[in-house]
Amino acid sequence: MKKKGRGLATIMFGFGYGEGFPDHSIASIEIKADQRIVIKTAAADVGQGVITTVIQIAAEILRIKPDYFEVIQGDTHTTKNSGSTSATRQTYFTGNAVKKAAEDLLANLYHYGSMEFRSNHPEISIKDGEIYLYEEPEYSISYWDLAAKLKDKGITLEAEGSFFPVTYQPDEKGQADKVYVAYTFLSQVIEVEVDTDTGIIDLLNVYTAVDLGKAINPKNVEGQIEGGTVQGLGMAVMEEQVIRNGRTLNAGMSDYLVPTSVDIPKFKHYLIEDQDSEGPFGAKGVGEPTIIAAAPALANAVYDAIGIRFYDLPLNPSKVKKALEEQDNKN
Amino acid sequence: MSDKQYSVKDYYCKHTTRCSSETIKDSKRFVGQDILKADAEDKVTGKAVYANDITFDDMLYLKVKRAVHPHAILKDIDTSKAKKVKGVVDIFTAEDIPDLRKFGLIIRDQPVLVALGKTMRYLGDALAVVAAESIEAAKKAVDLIEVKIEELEVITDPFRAMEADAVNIHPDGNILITHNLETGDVEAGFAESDIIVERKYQTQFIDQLPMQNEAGTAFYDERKGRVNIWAATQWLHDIQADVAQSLRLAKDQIRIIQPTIGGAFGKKEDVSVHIHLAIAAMRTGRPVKLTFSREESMITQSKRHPITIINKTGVSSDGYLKAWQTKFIGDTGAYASSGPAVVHKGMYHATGPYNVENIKGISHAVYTNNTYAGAMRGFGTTQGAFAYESQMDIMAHELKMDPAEFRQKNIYQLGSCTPNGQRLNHSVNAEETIKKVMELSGWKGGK
Amino acid sequence: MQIKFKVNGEAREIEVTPFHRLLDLLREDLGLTGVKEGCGKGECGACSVIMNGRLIPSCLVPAPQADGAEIITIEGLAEGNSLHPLQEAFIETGAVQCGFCIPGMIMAGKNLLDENPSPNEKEVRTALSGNICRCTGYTKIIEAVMLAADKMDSKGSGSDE
Amino acid sequence: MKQENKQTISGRDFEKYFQVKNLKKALEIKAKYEDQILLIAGATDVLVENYEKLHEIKNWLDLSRVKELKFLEVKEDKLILGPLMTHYELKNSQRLKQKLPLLAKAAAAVGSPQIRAKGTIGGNICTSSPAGDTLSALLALDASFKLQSKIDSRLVKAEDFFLAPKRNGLKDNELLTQIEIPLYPEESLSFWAKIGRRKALVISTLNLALVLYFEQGLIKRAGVAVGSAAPTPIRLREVEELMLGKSLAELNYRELGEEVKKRVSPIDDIRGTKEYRENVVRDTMVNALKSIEKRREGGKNAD
Repeated sequence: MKKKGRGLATIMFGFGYGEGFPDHSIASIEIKADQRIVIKTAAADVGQGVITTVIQIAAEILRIKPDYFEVIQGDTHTTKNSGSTSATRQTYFTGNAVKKAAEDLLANLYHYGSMEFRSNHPEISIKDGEIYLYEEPEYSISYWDLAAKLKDKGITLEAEGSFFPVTYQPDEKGQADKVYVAYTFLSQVIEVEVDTDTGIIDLLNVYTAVDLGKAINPKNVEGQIEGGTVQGLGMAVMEEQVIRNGRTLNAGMSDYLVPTSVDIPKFKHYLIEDQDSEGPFGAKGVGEPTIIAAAPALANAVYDAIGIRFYDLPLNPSKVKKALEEQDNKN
Repeated sequence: MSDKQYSVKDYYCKHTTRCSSETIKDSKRFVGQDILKADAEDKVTGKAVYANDITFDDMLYLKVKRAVHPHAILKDIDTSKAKKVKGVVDIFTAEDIPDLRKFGLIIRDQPVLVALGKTMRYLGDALAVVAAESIEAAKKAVDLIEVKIEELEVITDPFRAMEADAVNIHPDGNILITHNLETGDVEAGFAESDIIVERKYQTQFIDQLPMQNEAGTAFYDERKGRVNIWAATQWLHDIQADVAQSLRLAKDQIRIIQPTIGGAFGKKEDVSVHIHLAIAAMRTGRPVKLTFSREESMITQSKRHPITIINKTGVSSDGYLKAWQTKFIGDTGAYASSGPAVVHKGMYHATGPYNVENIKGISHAVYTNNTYAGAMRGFGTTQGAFAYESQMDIMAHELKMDPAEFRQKNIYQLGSCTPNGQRLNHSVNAEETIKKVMELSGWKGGK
Repeated sequence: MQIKFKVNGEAREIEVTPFHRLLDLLREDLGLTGVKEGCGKGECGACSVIMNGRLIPSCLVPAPQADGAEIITIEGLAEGNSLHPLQEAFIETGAVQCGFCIPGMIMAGKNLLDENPSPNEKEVRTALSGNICRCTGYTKIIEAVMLAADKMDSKGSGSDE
Repeated sequence: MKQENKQTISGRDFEKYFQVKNLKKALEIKAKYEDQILLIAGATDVLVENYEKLHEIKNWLDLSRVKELKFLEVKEDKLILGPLMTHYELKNSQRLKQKLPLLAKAAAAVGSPQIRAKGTIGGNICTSSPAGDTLSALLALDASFKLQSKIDSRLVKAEDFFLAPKRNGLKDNELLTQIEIPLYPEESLSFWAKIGRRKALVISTLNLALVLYFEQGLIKRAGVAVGSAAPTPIRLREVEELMLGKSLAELNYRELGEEVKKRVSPIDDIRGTKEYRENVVRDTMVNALKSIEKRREGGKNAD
């Protein structure tokens, strides 16, 4: 027999290393005469999209299409420390570092632009890679021409930005004024169907609402929600590296199972954007929070479906069936 | 020694990415738009270069001989038969590199190679590394390395590890780290509770299972005295520092270049291929490559911590949380890795996003002879949430209250205080997430 | 032993041994590193290529079995600078994260669309069920294949057999 | 070719690779090398089994080009199959779907689309894994295997072929050359289920095949077999006999489920517990009977 159920979980996640750890990110941006804007960051893009995120941030500040940007990434000898791609920190930390670098660069565009036009800052304007006189827009110079002119004078049109917020190490009772830079909140409702003959749990629908400050790239946020949730559901129903007496019994993908395309549920998302965080454009981190609610929401849904509470993960078919048999024998 | 010159440029400039705004609607604003991923085109055409895609002529293949027992003293290691395999260029053990220092993300407790008379603590520990002209020769040689050991008790779970008569896995004992959390008066909180629920939860070892296994390529630039390494990592400069200190080199002598990363989820925070590559590149003077098989990756590299969580919670009959006591015991396996940070981060989040005045918690990260546990997405809070959100539903059930309503009664608002005493002064929309998810899912309440 | 085969339309002749797999042959001998190895045991799909019109795991093909075969890898999809509709669709739907599974996924998508130019969602899911992705949760990958089917349909180039 | 042939490096034990084109040659080689040669066809099992040690294999016999071993024919009262038929070909064969939907369904559940395109039914049989997906179907359908050597051939019933996990009755000089499945004239309905920890690309925790042949509403013949529930895939003759001569209405499904449960001897492993397999095999048998009942009532379109 198949029994349906749904479960809710609400979670929070304090992101950044926190706890007083020196957590920072450094990035630089250079406008080159050959129509390239080069961002240098050591922030590792593991697929989540930090490269794209920092381009969007820099493009926004520098008022020019993303198409001109290149990101040079990941070389200990040409990029400075951007911290790790972990702790849900790159959008917040490297995003802010890039934003600061871009702001510095923008200010310098005004500065050198005003020298070019022999005018003061309020009289010039910047748009689509052009610096021009506000009243007489026919007087303009492109970023590239400006970079070329400055290069002749030995000046590089570049800027560095860093972001280094303070947190405090908790005392012996775990107390401190600020332990994490900020918190992301997320609620998820998961609908399942439990096959009482086989103990197999079908994943039907996942509804997610996430409080993330601002989505720099909504599609990429959706990708995080879907990917994180499927990992969380894997943890909930099938994943387990079985280590007995120090030896792994399932070291390989034939017996360490993760969900496939036919196992996954359908998704609906809602992004709550209050832009009230200290992250770039009010963004908070979203990578890790997306995995956290899935297992409890699923366990709560299974309880709703069959009235059995599970305390051990994963809820694999053997475990579920055993509990169903015990329930049967009691009744 | 090869006289060929290798250049970092061979595989450097390729990792530049461009971004397209072709599909965006409002060309003035770029934040908040679905800009196409800058690196996607390289990835859909097969042009993106991952560590294992990097090849040099004259390259040697490495293979690691790993521990033969999860907990044993290395008494003897004989590589003489292995060295006779045709195509084997070099085999090195700890005895060949006397000054090696241990490595590790937070605490440096992990040997690059287990030395004679020292202990192998899990099956991923490296005993020797073979460099050969072909991967087959390297495999064959690894099979011919003979090892003598003295077996020790294998500690399989943290509860055994904490018993007084359990053998110590590391010199300072088996409890790696303990943290406490206390605010308010938890006993007073329970005294004023109408319902008290106590439950024990257990989570499991999980592999992050990024699709790309650990892999790397390296060569030694003798002129600059520098090792160049291509290998995926989540934190370049930290790995650089750890590799350098373990080899007693200046940080500048280790250059790590990030190829495209085939997923990580926490697994690529730790050192994997890096130090062995550096040593082999320096010893042989030739480019070297080391790629883990899926099995090797699962046995050798970090896991999500299994955590035993005991939650005792008190709630008033009208549905307000009064007290929350919690205990986290995490199996951190053979080495510390991120363990010193993971388990208590879980505990710091033990109450979820709910107002509780009286909280008391303790967490232990405990060594065992299992594959070491480290970072994985959620970092202890994923395990914690399974416990607190199960607990919330159990309490709602006891109260005969809709689980969503019960959560909303207790949810953080602007100005709420976390168990750490951190006041939340901005961006707190936790309640809104519940309301929106109810709307989205058609949750009507009841129960 | 010497074998002859075609890769991405180009005839090749090469000396192989049976302990090398088609995967090794493509990656190491021919430099087609878009073909990925995720498990080596046919359990992840990252190494999928199309051989004689069928999607196969190149890690489970001893190299000599490729003799006389016609093989298409991810490198053979784009024509010059113009991407295959599947490649475009994967970019546009945001289906790409770390990218390691993507070449195999796209080949599985191509194999499906070659046989069934207008699949429904269930058919897409089934066709991709031998390819593991750990990043995306598949949702956008499924969307991408559906979108590619639409693109190919509207171009009237649905049948490229 | 620019790539230097590295044959001279040791660590490679390879000597011979025979890619034969006809059966006669294959049998000659098998007679000569006996167990000192590795047989491959689809290679999907063999390469997994030998991962990391392919270089240690001395001799290979590749049957994939023996055209005479790839066929599907209906001959009077039986369907005969060449062992080189892939799971993909079986799953898509209109004739098989019409004559023996049970086997087509089992073939469709093997591995993944990739594995089905390459793996063969002969490979599934010769690997003789207790979990082999097509094996329970073959057992329930009363299949026989033709085992041929250079000198002679013999026909072995599927239920006598599987001896132990990954061990079977093939002699060192024999090859599997044909699979024969009887086609009975009676109306038949079948059920096949694979129970796994996920919905695709998974090794069976359990599989069950049931086929019933009806004559005037009574069960004239029956086939019941299960996989992953004993050291080999097994056919349950005693359970079949309990159903013979009865109508569906006369059967007690739950009791028959218990009878199946009684006769399996599963183990605890990573894919499921012994207890799980026993209980699920019982409930799956009940479901199988219900499913057949439903289809008999509502016209007999196979699921």
